[in-house]
Amino acid sequence: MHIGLGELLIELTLMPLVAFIVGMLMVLMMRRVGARLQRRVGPPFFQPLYDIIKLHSKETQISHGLIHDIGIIMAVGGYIAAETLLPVPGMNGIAEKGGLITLLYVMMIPSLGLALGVGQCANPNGSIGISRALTAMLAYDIPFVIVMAGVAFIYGTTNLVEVINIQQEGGIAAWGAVQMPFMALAGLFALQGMLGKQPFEVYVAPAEIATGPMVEMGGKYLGGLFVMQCFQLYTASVLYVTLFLGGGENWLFLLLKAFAVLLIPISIAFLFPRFKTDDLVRLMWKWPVLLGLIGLVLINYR
Amino acid sequence: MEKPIHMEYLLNELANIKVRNERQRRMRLDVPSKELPAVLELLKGRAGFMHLSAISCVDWIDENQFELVYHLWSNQVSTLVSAHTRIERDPGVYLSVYDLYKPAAFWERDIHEMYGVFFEGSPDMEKFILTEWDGPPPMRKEFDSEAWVNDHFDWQNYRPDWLQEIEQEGGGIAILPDEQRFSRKAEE
Amino acid sequence: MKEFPVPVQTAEDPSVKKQSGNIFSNVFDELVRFAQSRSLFMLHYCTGCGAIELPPAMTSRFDMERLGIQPMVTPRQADILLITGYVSVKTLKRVILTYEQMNAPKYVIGICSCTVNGGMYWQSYATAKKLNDYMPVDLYIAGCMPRPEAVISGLRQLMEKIKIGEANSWQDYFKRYDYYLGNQQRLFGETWQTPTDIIGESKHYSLHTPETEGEHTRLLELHQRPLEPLEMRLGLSEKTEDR
Amino acid sequence: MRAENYEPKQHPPSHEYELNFGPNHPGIEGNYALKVKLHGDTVVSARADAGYLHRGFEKLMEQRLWIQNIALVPRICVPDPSPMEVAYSMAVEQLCGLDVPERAQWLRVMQLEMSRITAHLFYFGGHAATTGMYNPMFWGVADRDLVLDLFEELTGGRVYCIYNMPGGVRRDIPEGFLDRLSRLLDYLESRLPEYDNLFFTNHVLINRAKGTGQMSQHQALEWAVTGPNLRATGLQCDVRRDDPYLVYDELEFDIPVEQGGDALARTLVRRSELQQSIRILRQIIQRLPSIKGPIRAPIPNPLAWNVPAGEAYVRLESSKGELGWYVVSNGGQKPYRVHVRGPSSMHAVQVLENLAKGSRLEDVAQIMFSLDACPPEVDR
Repeated sequence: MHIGLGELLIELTLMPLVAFIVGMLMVLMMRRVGARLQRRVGPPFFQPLYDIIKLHSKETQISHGLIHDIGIIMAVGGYIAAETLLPVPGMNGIAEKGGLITLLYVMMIPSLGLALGVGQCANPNGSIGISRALTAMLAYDIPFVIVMAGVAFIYGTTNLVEVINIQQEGGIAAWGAVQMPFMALAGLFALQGMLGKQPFEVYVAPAEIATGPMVEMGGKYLGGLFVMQCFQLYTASVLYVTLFLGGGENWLFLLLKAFAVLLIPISIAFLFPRFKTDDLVRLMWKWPVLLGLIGLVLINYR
Repeated sequence: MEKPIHMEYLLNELANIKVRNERQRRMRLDVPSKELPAVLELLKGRAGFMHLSAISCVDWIDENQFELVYHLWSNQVSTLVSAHTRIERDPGVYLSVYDLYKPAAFWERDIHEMYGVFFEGSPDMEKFILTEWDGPPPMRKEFDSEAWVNDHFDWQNYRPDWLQEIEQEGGGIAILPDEQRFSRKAEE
Repeated sequence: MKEFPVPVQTAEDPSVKKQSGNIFSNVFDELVRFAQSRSLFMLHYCTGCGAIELPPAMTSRFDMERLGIQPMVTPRQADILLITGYVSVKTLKRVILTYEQMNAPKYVIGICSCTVNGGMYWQSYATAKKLNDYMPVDLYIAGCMPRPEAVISGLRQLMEKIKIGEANSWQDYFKRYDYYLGNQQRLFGETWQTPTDIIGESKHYSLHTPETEGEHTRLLELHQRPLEPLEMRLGLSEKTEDR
Repeated sequence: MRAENYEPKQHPPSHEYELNFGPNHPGIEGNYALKVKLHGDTVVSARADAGYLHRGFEKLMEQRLWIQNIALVPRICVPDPSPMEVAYSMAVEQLCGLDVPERAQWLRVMQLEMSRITAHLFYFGGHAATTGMYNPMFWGVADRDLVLDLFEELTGGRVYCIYNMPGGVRRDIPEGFLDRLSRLLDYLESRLPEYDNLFFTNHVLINRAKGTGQMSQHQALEWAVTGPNLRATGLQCDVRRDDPYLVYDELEFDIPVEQGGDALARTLVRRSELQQSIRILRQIIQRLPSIKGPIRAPIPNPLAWNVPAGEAYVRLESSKGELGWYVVSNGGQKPYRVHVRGPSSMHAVQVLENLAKGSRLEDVAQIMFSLDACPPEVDR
C-alpha cells in the first residue's frame, strides 16, 4: 500500500489527535469507574478536558530551567511519536516502517524525559519518585520484552500492520490471546505496570513521596503530564488489543476492545493497595516472567 | 476505698510524705522536692507504678513556686498516684526522671518551653511546639496573652463600608470606636 | 489611620476587557474561564480543625468531584488554598510559603470563623486573627466548623466568581505586596523572607504597581540573604540511639 | 521563579539525605511534620516537629469561665472530640462533688461509644489511604457521616457536640432516636464483611502492614503507649476496665487483643473494637428506656460559679488511648490550671520517632496513621 506524502502528513496529525481524544475518554472512564466503586457520582463528561485547558491557561508558570521544559516535551512527544507507530483502522502512519521494536524504544522515551525534567527540580520527592519509576520500568519491561519476543515468534514479523492482518484474516482463532494465552496473561501484568496503577503504583504514591515525579509540576507542566496520561492509557490499551485481540476491524471494535481491556487494570487499581518497590520487582520478575517463558516454550513446541 | 496493705507499708517507709486518699483509686502524695525521685523509684520498683501518665506543672505565682505533679498509674494496685512537689520559681531547675520513665522526656520538654523550668538530665530540652516563638514562656501566669494579642494582631474590621453607609442613613447599630475590640489601628 | 480598600474587584473589569478584544478572543477567554471554574484543584493541607469536614465533602456522600473539585498534593499543582480553620503563627509561615509557590490564578478560601476574626481563639497568643492581612482572600466560609454543604456552596460561589472573571484577588498580592509583607514582617519579625521573588514576578507579569514596593520591601532587601537549605535538627534520635 | 533566574543548588555529596514529611504532605496526619534522614530507602533517624496546631488551649482555659470552657474543649482532638468534653465535665464534677444522675451517665457512655465508632471508621480510611487504597476511606467517611447525622440529631452539632456540661448532659434523646441508632448499628454491622473483603483480609495490605512499625510489649509499656496501640501488643489493658468511670462497670464488653504489635495488629484491634462499641451501644439501647430520672444535676449560676479549690485527675479511654485531664481550681470563677494528657503526645512523638527509625520510607506514613496519632492533641 503506497500513500502520498500529503496523506501521510494528515495521518501523522490525526493519529495523535484521535489518540488524545480517546485517551481523554479513557481518563474519564477511569475516574468514573473509580467513583462508582467508591459509591460516588464521579466527574462530569468533559472533566478531563476542563482540567487540561485550565492547567494550560495558568497565568503564572513556574519553571525550573530548560531541562525541566525539555523533559515534559520529551514525555509528551515520546507518546505522540508512539501513536504514529501504532496502526489503527484506516490509518497506518509510519507503523510499517517502525515496527514493534521501535515502538518499544519510543515508549521508554517519556519515562526518560520525565526523569530529566524531574531531576532538574531538585525536589527529593521527585527524585525518589523518578528512581522508583525507572525501577518499575525495569521491572515491567522484562515481561514486556518477553511478550514482544513471543509475538514476533508466533507471527514471524515485528510489523504491527502485518500482525493485525494475520490475526484478522484468521478470525478469533488466530488472535494472540487464543494462540498464546500465557503471553496474554503476562502482558496484562506488564500493562498494569506500564499504567502504574495499584498495586504497582509505586512512583506516584501520594502518601509516601507526595506524587513523586509530579511534585514540582504545575500549570502547563502538569497539563503536559495530564496529556501524557491520556496518551499513556490509549497507547497501552491499543497496543494490547493489537497484539492479543486482533486489533480493530473498525473503529467501533477497536474502541470497544480497548476500553474493555482498560477496564481490567482500572478495576484492579481501585481494589488494592500498592506494593513496595522491591516487592513490585520481585513480583514482576517472578510470575509474569515465568508465564512469559512458559508461553515461549509452548510457542516453540507448537 | 482502702489502700492495699502493701501500699501502706511502702508509704510508711517514707518520711516527710503526706498521703491523702482523695477519691476512689486516687491518691495524693506531697513530697519534698529532694525526695521525689527516690519516691518514684520506690513506687515503680515495689508497687508496679510502671506507667507515667503525665507530668503537670502548676504556676503558683503568689507563693513564687512551681508545683510539679507526677501522675503514675499501677495496674498492680489499681491506683493513680499524683505525686506533688514544689520547687522555687526563681531558678526553676529540677531533676529529670527520664532514667526512670522514658515518657518524661516529652513532658519535661513541654514544661520547659511552656514554663521555662529546666530539667537537669533530660535528654532534650530543645523547643518543640513553640519553635518559632520568641516571647516569654507563655503558660506562666505573668504572661498576659490578651495584651500580647493586641500588640501583635489586628482585628477584623467590624465596620465595613457598607455597614457604615447603613449607619449614616440611620440604620444599623453604630458601635463607637471605644466599644470595639481595641487594636493597633484604633490606637493611632 | 490609613484605610486599605478591601481587595474585591468590581464586576467592571471583565466587561472592559470584553470590549477591547475581538470576538474570538472573547469567546476563548470565556471558554478558559469556564474551564477554570469547572476544574479546581485544592491543596491537601489541613491547617486546622475545619479539615475534618473536608473528607465528607470530598468522599462518597457529598462528592466534590462531580463539580470538578479534587484534592491535589503539592502547592504547584493546586489552584485553591483552603485555610481550614485557625492558623497558628508557625502554620501561617508555611501557608504563605505555600501560597507563593502556587501558580496563578490561585484562590484562597478561609473556612471557619477563626480565619475571619480569630474565632474562639481570639485571646490566643498563637493564632493569627485575620487572614486577609497576610494574603488576599477570595472567600470566607464562616461557621465553626462549616458543614460540608456550606463548604460546597462556598466553592460553588467561587466557581461563579471565576466564571464571570471576578476572582482575581491573586493579582492583589502582586499589586500590593508591600502591604501584605508589612503585616507579615510585623508578626514574624523583620528578617522574615520567602524564597519567592514576588517583586520580580510582578514585573514579569506586568502587575507591578507603585504599591508593590515600599518601606517593607526595602526592609526585606536589607535582610534578604541567599536561600539556604533548612537546617535539620536530628540531635535527639542520635543521642538516644539505644532507646 | 523564572527559568532564567534558576540556579540549581549544589549540595554536599552524601549518602544520607533529608526529607520532610509534612506539614503539607498527604502522608502525615493533620498538620504535623516529621523530618526524616534517609540512607537509600531506610530511615536513619526521624524527628517530630509539632506546634503547627498550637492554640494555647491551656492558657485560654485559664482565662475563661468554667462553663465557657465547655465550648473550647472538644477542639483539642478533632477526629474524636467527645471524650474531651466528658473528661472536662467529669473533672469539674469531681471538684464540686456533684453527683451525676444515672441517666446522664448512660447518655455519656452512648456518646463516647458513638464517637469511638466515628474515630475508628475514620482511622481505617486513613490507614488504607497511606498504602494507596482509597476505597476504604471513601466508604469509611461516608459511613461515619451517618453516625454524625445521629450526633446532629442528638446534640445539634455534627463533629463538636458540646453535649456535656458539668452536672450532666444538655438534653435528652429525641423520640425514636434509639430505633434509628439501632438501625444504624445493624447497617454498620452489615457493612463490616465488605470492609473485611476489601481491606482487612486484602493480601497486599497484609503483606505491607505485617511487621511494619513493630513494637514489643516491653517497648510499648516503656514508652507509655496506651489504648488500642498497647492492646495490639497483646496486653489486655483498658481504662474502661481497669479504672472504670461512668457506667462502664455495668456493661459487658470484651477487650480485644492482637499479638504482633505491628500496623496490621493495630488495625485489627480497632476493627474488633468497633464491634465491641456496637455491642455496648446495643446494651445501652436496651437499658436506657428503663432508666428514668433527670439528665443533669442542678448547678449554681454558671456565670458566677466558684468551683471549690482542689484538683482532679480524670482518666478516660478515648479511641486513641488514655486521655488524662488534670484540673486545678483555686476557688475562683476560672480554672487555675488545666493540663491535658492526649494519648497522641506519646504516640506521635516518642513512639513514632522510634518506630520510624530503621523502617522504610514507604512505611513512615503507614506507621504514623496506624498509631492513630492526632496532632492537635500534641499541640493543644
